[in-house]
Amino acid sequence: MSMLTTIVFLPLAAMLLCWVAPARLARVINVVACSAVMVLAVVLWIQLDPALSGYQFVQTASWLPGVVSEQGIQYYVGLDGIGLALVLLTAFVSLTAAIASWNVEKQVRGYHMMFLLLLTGMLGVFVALDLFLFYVFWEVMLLPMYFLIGIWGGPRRQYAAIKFFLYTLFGSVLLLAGVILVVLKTGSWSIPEITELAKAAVASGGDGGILGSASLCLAAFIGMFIGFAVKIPSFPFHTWLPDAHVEAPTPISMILAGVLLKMGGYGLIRVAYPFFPQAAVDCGAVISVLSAIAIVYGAFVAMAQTDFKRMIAYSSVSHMGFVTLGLAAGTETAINGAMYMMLAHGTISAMLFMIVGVIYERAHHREIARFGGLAWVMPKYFVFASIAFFASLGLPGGSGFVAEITTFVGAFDGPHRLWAIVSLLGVVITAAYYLRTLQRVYLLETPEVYKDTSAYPDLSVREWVVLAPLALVTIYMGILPATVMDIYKSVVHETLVPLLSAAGSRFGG
Amino acid sequence: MFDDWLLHLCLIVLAAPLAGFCVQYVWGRRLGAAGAWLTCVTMFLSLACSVLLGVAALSAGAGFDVHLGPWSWLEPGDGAAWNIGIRLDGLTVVMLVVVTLVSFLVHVFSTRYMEGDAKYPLFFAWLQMFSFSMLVLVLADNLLHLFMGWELVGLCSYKLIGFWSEKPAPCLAARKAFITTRIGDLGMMIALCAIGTWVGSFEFDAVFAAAAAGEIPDPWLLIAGLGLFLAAAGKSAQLPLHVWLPDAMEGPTPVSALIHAATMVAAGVYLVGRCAPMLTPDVLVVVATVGAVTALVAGLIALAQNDIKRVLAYSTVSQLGYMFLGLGVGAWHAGLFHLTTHAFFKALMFLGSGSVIHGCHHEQDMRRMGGLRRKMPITAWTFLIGVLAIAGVPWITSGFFSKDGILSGAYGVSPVLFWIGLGGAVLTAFYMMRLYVLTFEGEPRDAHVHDHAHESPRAMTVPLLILAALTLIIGPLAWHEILLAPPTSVDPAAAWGTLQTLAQEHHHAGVVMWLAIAAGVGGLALGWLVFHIRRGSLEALKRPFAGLERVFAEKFWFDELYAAVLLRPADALARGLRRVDEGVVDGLVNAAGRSGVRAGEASGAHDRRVVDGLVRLVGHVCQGLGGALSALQSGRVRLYLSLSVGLLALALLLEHLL
Amino acid sequence: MTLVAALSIQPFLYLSAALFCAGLIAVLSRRNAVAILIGIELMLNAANINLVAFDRFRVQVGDAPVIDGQLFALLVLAIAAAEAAVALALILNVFDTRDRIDVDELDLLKG
Amino acid sequence: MDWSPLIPAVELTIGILAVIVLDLLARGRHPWLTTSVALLALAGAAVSACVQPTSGLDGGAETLLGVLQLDRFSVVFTVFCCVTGFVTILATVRGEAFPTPGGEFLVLVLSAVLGMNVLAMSVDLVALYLAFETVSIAGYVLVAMRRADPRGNEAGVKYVLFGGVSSAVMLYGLSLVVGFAGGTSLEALSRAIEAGHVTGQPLWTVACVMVFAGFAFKISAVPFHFWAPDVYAGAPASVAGFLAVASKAAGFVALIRVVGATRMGVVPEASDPLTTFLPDGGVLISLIAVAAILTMTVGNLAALRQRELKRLLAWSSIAHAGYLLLLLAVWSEGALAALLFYLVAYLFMNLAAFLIAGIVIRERGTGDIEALRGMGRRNVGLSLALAVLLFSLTGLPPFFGFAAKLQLFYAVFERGFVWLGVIGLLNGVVSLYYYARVLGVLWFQEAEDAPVLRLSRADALLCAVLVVPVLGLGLFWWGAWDWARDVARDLPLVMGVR
Repeated sequence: MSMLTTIVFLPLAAMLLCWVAPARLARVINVVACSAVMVLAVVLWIQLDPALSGYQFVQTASWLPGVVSEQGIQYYVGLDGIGLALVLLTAFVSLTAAIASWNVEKQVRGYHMMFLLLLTGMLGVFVALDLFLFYVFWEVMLLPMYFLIGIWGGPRRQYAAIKFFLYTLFGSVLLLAGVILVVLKTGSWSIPEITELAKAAVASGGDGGILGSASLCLAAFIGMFIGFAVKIPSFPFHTWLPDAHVEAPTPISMILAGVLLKMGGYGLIRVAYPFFPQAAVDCGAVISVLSAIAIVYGAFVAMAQTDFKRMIAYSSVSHMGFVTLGLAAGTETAINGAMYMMLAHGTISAMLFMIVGVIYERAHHREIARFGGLAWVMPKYFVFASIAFFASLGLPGGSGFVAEITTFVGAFDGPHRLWAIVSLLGVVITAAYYLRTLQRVYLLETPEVYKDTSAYPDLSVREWVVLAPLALVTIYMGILPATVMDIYKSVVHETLVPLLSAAGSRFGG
Repeated sequence: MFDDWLLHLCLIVLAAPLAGFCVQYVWGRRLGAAGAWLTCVTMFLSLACSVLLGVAALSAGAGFDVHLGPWSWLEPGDGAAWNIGIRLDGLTVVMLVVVTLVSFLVHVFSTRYMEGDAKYPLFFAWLQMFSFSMLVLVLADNLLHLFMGWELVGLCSYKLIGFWSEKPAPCLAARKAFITTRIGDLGMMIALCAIGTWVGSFEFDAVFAAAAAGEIPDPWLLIAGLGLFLAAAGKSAQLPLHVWLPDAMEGPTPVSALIHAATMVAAGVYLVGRCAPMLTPDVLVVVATVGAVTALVAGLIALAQNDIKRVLAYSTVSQLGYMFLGLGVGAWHAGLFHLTTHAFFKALMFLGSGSVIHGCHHEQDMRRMGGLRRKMPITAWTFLIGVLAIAGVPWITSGFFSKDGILSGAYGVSPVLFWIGLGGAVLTAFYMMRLYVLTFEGEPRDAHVHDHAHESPRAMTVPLLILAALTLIIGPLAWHEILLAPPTSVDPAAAWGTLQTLAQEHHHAGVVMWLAIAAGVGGLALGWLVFHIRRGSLEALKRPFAGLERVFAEKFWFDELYAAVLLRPADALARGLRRVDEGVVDGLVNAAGRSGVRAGEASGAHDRRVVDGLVRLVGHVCQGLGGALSALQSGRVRLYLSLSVGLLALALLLEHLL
Repeated sequence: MTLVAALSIQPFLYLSAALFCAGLIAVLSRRNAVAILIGIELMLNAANINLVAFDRFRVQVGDAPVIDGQLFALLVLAIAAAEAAVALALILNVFDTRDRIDVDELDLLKG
Repeated sequence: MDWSPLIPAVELTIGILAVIVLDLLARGRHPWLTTSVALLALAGAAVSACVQPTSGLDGGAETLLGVLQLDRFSVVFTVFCCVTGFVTILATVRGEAFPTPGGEFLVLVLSAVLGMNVLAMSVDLVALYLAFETVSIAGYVLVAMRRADPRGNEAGVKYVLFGGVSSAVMLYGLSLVVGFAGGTSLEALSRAIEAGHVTGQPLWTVACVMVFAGFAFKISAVPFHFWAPDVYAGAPASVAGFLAVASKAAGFVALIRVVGATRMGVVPEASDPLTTFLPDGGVLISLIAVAAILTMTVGNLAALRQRELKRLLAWSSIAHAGYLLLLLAVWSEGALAALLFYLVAYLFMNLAAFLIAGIVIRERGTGDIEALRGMGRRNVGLSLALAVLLFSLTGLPPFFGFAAKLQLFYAVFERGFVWLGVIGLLNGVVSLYYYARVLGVLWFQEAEDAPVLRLSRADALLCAVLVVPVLGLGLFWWGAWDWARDVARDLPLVMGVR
């Protein structure tokens, strides 16, 4: 059995194990499974040859032969740099989240089973190379998420869960429509094959694309884009995010922000853009505008939030705007930056949500206005908080800086320069709201309430173990970005960029 | 071989404070005073190495320009290579020495000044971090690398201004500083984008070459230049971004001395000096004008301040203005030399003020001081030297040489700027003398303060003496042709044409010099006269200028203006957008909610808000239709039948029509 | 040449249409379940008239007379009877519980 | 002459008689006896339907007296209905319906199945109508089985009146069709149309619309859906399931035959997918297309507001009828296969859903959704089963419902009707909302007082038998799909022509 299959289904096996094992062992199983996944991911990292742009560790197995095409739907998994980067991210964030879940009390077994199922779904999405398989994993991941928010969430959990579910399904069906169209016209379920076809179509110079009609391509692309944009979530499909985050339990927020949002970007990079380069280029302007809006608007809305967690949720909206901005620009630098932003944001936002969780556990509220002076009560906690904040607002030494500067330079290079400049504003606003929050929550006089150290102890071991690795990775990614970017650079260089530039050049971008 | 030497020295220069930071940050509490002295040692180490580098530079002779590295940092694609590397030339070396020296002295000074503070170790940790970041900035051989140091010093400045962040004022000041400079950084980012786009490498020489070769298309070279200057203006507190610096005085005085007088604020000047070759004439005009205006305006504001540190802060702003003026008019050399001299005498005066504040138990209001010279002679005399230097008293003080250079440069280029500068010079001398007199001369105005005042301990006075000495002796270095030698690629002629060379000749002869001297000495004398001899009739003298004084005291209402034009609107916008976001087109939604049948109990409250805004509208419509449909489902079988048959007939009709 | 032969099919169709409409109107207008049933019967018989008429007036294919139309009509009668029987049974059933058979009162089930 | 096609029918008839006789003799003392006989009859019918040789592939399938045609299509549906009847009987015996279902109940189920069996085979309007009515009449009585229950009675009356009217309308339509066809056999009709007798005849339009009314009633499609919610709500859950699955399926079979015969079935593929909205295949097809959209939308929207489990399922089954109609509207071989495939998925999902509804009603005494409160904690197995079913009904992977939907929409897109497909897909989103609400009550809402449901082993077993395929076929549906395609290939899109 290949590595990938192992890594994907290992959590599933662990889930079944949880089912039979006594409930008190569930969390142990979860952590062990996540660590195992992490180890496997690292092994993959070591073994994967970054020079090759093609898929590695490929495993195919006949699954539903004859559906549409001769070969039909396959069990077809493989990994390239982009996938690997995100698998690493998933494994890492999930591990920290699993540790963060250590103190879940309600329906422990169910919780950890759902958690593991979710993990399988996420990993599956990143390794699936068959459209059907991709879609199945994509949806499978919704179900546990729905329950995790709905059962273990906050007071308005049912509303948040249904909202999350509805939104994402809305996106998914548009995605499905696109998938059906693609499969219908190309007669293949295999993502690499279809990508090749798209290459050929662009090369051939006809404007038909893989669907044989430009307008159809455009429609399909828009459908798919919306499908993924809901996940990212890019303006104006973002309103599910704050509620989902606010209601979800801390570890789930970490995963939600750390991994789930990335699946949208991944979908764009792996499916929407390669399949419809022409349409993508044509939509570039619109997408850039949306991204610029997301960045600035998200930052502004975050600035006005009174709820700590909501604030951070909106900062996610703002930061994920860089991903679409970079993709829309279509230059190699920009796309690399967008990818990097996904990884950076994955770790940073996970950290931020953990930080909110830490204080929420102690104070049982998230009202920014009611906090103050926590730095003097919980100095260690404050250290991590400031690392996360400054990394997120793009200070050098943190991963956010690399992502932002790369995306900016790349996007500036692209056809939609104006919007790159507009989105620069986001940087200042981001600084503004982070510093304001930092001051209101951690600085100034400590209110009497928070002074008693028994109710407000500094970080527990569990929290240390969660936060420290995240912080280290964040800083590492800020200081030695090349080591991370090399994972996926060649793929972007050899698959995505040629397509887009070819498509762009033909119609003058 | 030689390069390896340099490399190792540079690495020590960088590593020492970084190590100091880590140690202090992690074990600071345990180390206590020892930790503080340890940081002094690390600083001294990097000072020593910097000096060695300086010696190396001198021995290497003219045209000393060494590149270490570059080491690949990131290759973001499109064949671009973003490296980090070290560039050693006269400018770098001088900056290195200045930074490490002042930093070292400030460390020593702080060991006593900060005594008894709850966060004593943290203070030194951040001082170390700052020194490190500043050195990174100075050593950088490319813009991106420089930008990282640039942002990091911003962080340290934030941390140190807000060192006492239990109190609101320091918090706000710190935030203001960070965000204001961040606004400036937008310019830098645009410049980076432009360079990254058309040059692909941020390495200075590559960029200059590209700029010279016109590889950067027309508007963007100008924009990039302006962007760089915007960033510089942010860091160096030039109009209109100067507002943060005075507030930054909320930080501990040593910080003000190190960061907000000697080094960080000078980074802007350094940046413009470094990038001078890529600045188009138009940009230089802007630089010079902004500098001159800032020099004047800040001077005027300084006149009416009573907080000893604020006066110094505004004088800093105005001196920085001089530096930009110098760079702008092509008196590149003089500008950067002024940076150097200013670093020493302003650090001297800040530490002096610190000593005063320390001696007076944290009293900062000059109106409650006076006659302190007898109480703290060393502080007073050293301070006086600083005053003389900043006023540019000829031949004995370094300030004279640099300022004179700048003025003559200006004179050679544009009389207007020259006269503005001269006016600024008079003001400087005048208010510095005011400061000195109010603080040290005359009879004490507050018995309590005066009685408890005492000379500061040696750890604080020694740095003062050293700085005073330096202030006096570095003047002759003024025209050293290796240190601070203009980068080869600067072509002043390009900037202001032949006038520039004229300026070079004029620099210390002729009318300009005498005017400058007159301005300095005259200002001092006037100040002495007004505030010391005739102080009895001071009020009478002031009366005609009451209106003006108000304007100056209110700092031209810059803060109020920004609050009204930027901050409040931004907040309002944010709140507005939030409202928009939480219920996009709420009106529509509610309308739909009303028109549609109300959601059933089962579906509960959340049905009415299935999803936000427009999406929620869809939810409402669905709910409404659903309600309507189940309302049709009245249970009346005849109604059903009529509906069915009716619809069938309708279908028939349509079939027939279509 | 019988009388029928002289006639065209139209009158039969008009008759059946009229009958059908009558039945429909009865169904839609009457509140009494039994009346509705009667309406239904009318409609069914309208259909029967059609069937028979068509059968009669169809151009004979081949020599053997195909009578499936009439057959159909007969079966319809049977079915109509069965249906009526069941319906009446059910209506009676309701009548037991509440001694009216006004269909408009049957609204336990709605929404 | 080969009478073998009648074997299942005969078996069923024997079963009916046997049950009657036994019931008389045993006077309901040994309900298990009659029940097992009935089950036996159904099983036998199913088996013999499977084993008997089918004609078909060779085009002009042989017919019995030109009235009944035996092809794999009809076989499949016979089996389909037998299975449904089987489950229904079991569910009723254990379900909430009545203490012990008397013989009459069994007789009615059997005769309904008999009717469906004939309906599936009939290629003649007479037979078709006969079978149709047999099914209906049996259904009327089944609904009102519980004589003491006013709701049941009311449902029965509504059902019979509504059914009577619609069948009368249909019959009138049929009579006109006969007129056009000059014969009652579908071949005749097909020939007549081929000869162009109907072209440009307004009366033909009338006929089509009226005939469609009858089918619309059977499959509860707009605008003849009104009866469904009330009747399902009034009837025992198991019976509701029977109506929702079996008689709907029967309706579709008949509809397929008729559409096939009217030869307007050959729908031209949409040339420009983005501008074509409705298939253009003559009166009947466009009627069906419109009805399909209306049906799924109305069903889903109305379901949003339901508070009772059976009503909710009723509306959702209406919506599913809409999806199925979509397939008839695009009318291609793939579409027929998908229809078959979807019906199979539909069978499992709905029978199971109604079964669980029945159990809940039996235990809690109310079919209100609120009755599920807190079940997630107590009856984990049942709740999981329900979750699977509802997700599958929504059409989420990895469940059977998704595979079916995928094939369904694939067929629609294949013919180039992108918009029809998108509307259908979006309808799926709407449907998620009410299914998810049920799950929300089931899992997210705490109820300390709610007791555990008593779940007999047989209930559990039946549930499992129905739910496992929903899981298994969700991931490995290749076999089922392949089979569906074969069967569909047997069925000529256009009667007589291959």
